Amino acid sequence: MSASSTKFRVNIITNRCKECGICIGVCPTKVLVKGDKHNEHGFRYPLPVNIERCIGCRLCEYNCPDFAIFVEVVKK
Amino acid sequence: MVVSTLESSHPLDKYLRTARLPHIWCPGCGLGIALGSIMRAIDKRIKEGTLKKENLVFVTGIGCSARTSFYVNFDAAHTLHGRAIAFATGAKLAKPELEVIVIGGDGDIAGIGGNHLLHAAKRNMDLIVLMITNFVYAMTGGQVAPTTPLGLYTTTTPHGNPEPPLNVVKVVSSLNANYVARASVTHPALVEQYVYKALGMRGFRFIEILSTCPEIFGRHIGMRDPFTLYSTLRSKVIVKQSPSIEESDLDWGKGFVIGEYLVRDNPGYLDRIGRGLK
Amino acid sequence: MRKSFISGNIAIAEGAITAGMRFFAGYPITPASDIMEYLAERLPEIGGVVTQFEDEIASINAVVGASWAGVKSMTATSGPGFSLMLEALGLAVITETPLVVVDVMRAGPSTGVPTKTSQSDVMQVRYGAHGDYVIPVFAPWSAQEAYDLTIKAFNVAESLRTPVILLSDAVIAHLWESVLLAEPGEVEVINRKKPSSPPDEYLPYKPDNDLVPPMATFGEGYNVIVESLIHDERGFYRQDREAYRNLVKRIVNKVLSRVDSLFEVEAYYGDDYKYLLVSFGSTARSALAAARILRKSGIKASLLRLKTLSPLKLETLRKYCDEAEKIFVVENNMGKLVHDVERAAENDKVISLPLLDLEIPEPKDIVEGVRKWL
Amino acid sequence: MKIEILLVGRGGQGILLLGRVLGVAMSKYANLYVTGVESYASETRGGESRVDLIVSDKSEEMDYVKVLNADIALFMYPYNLVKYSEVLKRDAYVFINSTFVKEHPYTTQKVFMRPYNEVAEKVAGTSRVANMVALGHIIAKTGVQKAEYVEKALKEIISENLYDVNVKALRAGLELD
Repeated sequence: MSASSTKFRVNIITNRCKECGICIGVCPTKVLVKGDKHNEHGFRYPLPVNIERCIGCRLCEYNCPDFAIFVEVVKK
Repeated sequence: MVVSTLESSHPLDKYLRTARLPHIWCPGCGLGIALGSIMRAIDKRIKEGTLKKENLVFVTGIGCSARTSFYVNFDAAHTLHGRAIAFATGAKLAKPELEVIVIGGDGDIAGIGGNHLLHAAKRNMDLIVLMITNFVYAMTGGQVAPTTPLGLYTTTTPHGNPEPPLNVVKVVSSLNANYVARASVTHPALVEQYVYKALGMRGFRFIEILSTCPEIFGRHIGMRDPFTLYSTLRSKVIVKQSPSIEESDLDWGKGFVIGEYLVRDNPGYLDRIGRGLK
Repeated sequence: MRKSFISGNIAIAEGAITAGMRFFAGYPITPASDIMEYLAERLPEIGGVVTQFEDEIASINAVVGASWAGVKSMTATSGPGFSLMLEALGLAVITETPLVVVDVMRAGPSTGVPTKTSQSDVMQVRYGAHGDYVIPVFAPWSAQEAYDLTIKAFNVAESLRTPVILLSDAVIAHLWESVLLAEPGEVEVINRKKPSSPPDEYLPYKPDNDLVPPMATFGEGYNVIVESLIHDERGFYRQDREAYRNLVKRIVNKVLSRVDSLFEVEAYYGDDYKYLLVSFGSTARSALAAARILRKSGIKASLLRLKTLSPLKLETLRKYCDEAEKIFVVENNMGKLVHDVERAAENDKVISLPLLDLEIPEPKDIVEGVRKWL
Repeated sequence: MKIEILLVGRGGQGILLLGRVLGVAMSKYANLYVTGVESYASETRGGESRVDLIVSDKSEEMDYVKVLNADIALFMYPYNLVKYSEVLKRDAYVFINSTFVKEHPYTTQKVFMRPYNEVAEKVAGTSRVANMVALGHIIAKTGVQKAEYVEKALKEIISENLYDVNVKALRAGLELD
């Protein structure tokens, strides 16, 4: 799944997520929150509910151990 | 929040055997962070034309870290416990145009494989060795490792680890390596930076990457929550530009100094036997 | 062909060079060291590499790595070093890596008598590593055969993608003999099969009909996986019985199915005999001398010499044993090959002559051993 | 034709080189089948040093690699002379370096006692080539090999700067009575 602001898109490959919570913890602007839906392996992946706050720092992407999250710049 | 389905793929997917994902590592394991950072360094080198994808070979031994060879979409070898450096040395000597990267845990590289590490560093063998330190034997269930802190409970030191940890950075620095650095998965940009730099060098290049093992090590120290362990490690990491080797002790109490301990450009083993590429 | 007067160890080195070996890794050990010393001089002159490693473990692992880098590779050692190499020998088996390991036998167990000969490693070279496998083992009895069988060892290793053992001993190592060395093109040299499929379709462990997978190596763009775990045709780790059986049975059968070409024996006085001596390696030379002495005194003895110790073709052994009234298995150990001969022949006909000498056994010791049973 | 040759000396006397030169001459240049076994004590200098050469024009005659019935024997030093009498043929040619061996137990054999060290010293200025004097003497008296082939073998094996002194010694051996 993905969510976009006018500047950035946060993509989550939900079935790779293992619910470690590191992305939520390292995000400096609290874009991500713990989700309530389980993926096919039984893990609750995060949701970028506050996507409009995203500053594109990619800390979530760089710190995700599971290659499950990445950030794109939205092209105008 | 406008939610839509995924349209693009992860920027590192081209270097990963995505059919094998999700990987086997536990939730919050730092290995994936380390691997991602290594891949971004490689990506940068490939994009700028200073590394050919087909020339890169990953060699691993046995252990959690060694499983990186499962997931990299390059030539890869998952060999024997402790023997990755020896295997890698053979491959590099036989075909010097290869860029051979060894990845292993501290048990694999500095425990059972310690002698090969010493001798590869001694001969300044043209290899990159990335030792991922998680302070414990994780794959076998939490036994004491070369880097386990003094006094810590493990399954084989139930009365507390009586041995101080091995400072591998210091050991390798005392030999003939061209590059010795310590990084941490809590600082992935630095992992990427050091690996990128090592890829442009010759001779023996060694990077210790401190990592988090919440499932086993975290449990032993009461930090099973991945982010708790991650942020604790992060708080203990002290980044320095050119740290002195005297600051390199692996001490949970005092914290860990990361940075580039040693950078030089001595002839590598291949140069010395007339098989260098330059 | 050019004639030379060289030692068995040098003959092995020359055979490896003729076969195309260009990477040697080793650790000094008596009585094998001069193979490495000779190659250290010769190999760099023809574009090869010789490196002395920190131990035998590193040596054989480097050989596996070099073979995966596309270069024919070898190591040489003696019993104690071979013991250290066993784990990586298993790695070579499961990853189907072509390589040759030379074991120049010396007296053991343990450090034993380093400078003296023995034939005690028969079991170790065939069965030493854990897990199920069969690998070819060849045992020369002369410097010429050390040369010829080294070439054969490489050809078999490359064509079957398997480690192959050349089992020599301290006597063969250091005897100097007339040897005909081949010029390029004078002997057949086999190289491993390369894949014909493009990289995105290539499966590193998918065999052809001959049970041997084509082998892409490092740096060719095939993203090969060298996998020490049980794996499927893609090289992916599998823990299920089906994958386990597929892999292990194929690795065993690719060797066993070639037993006809792999198993070689030579018979001396094989047309008319009552007593059959069975031997191999340097001891077979004493056994041949003993057979001659016995025949001179009217005792119809013959010699069957095994050039191959694995895989064995029991039918062939049986054919020779059936003709004999008694079979004497002559070996310089406490009795190893005798177990195989007992499987091939009627048990009560087989007599073990374990010589356990430190030198090449003297013919008279064998003659006496035989006479006791007549 | 099968010939067994036993060469015995003290480590450092060049017995192994002697055996190697004769072996190459017979194998490579005379086209015979040759097996040579070298044995020596673990000390580099001083222990007994021995070469067994088995020679034949037929490959099928080659079997056991050690000398059991010597046709030719050389003793450069008084090691185990009594023991070796067991492996000498009755009519064997026996060459003895009288520089070191003063007495011997051989009675039926054709025995030649010459001071190889002194001869070497005299003709080549060094006793280190006594081995070549002995080799020359052996081939002259037994005819086991042509001097021409032995010189070729010597040229092949020995480093260039030592060739002259060695060949001088060899030729002096050929002239010994």
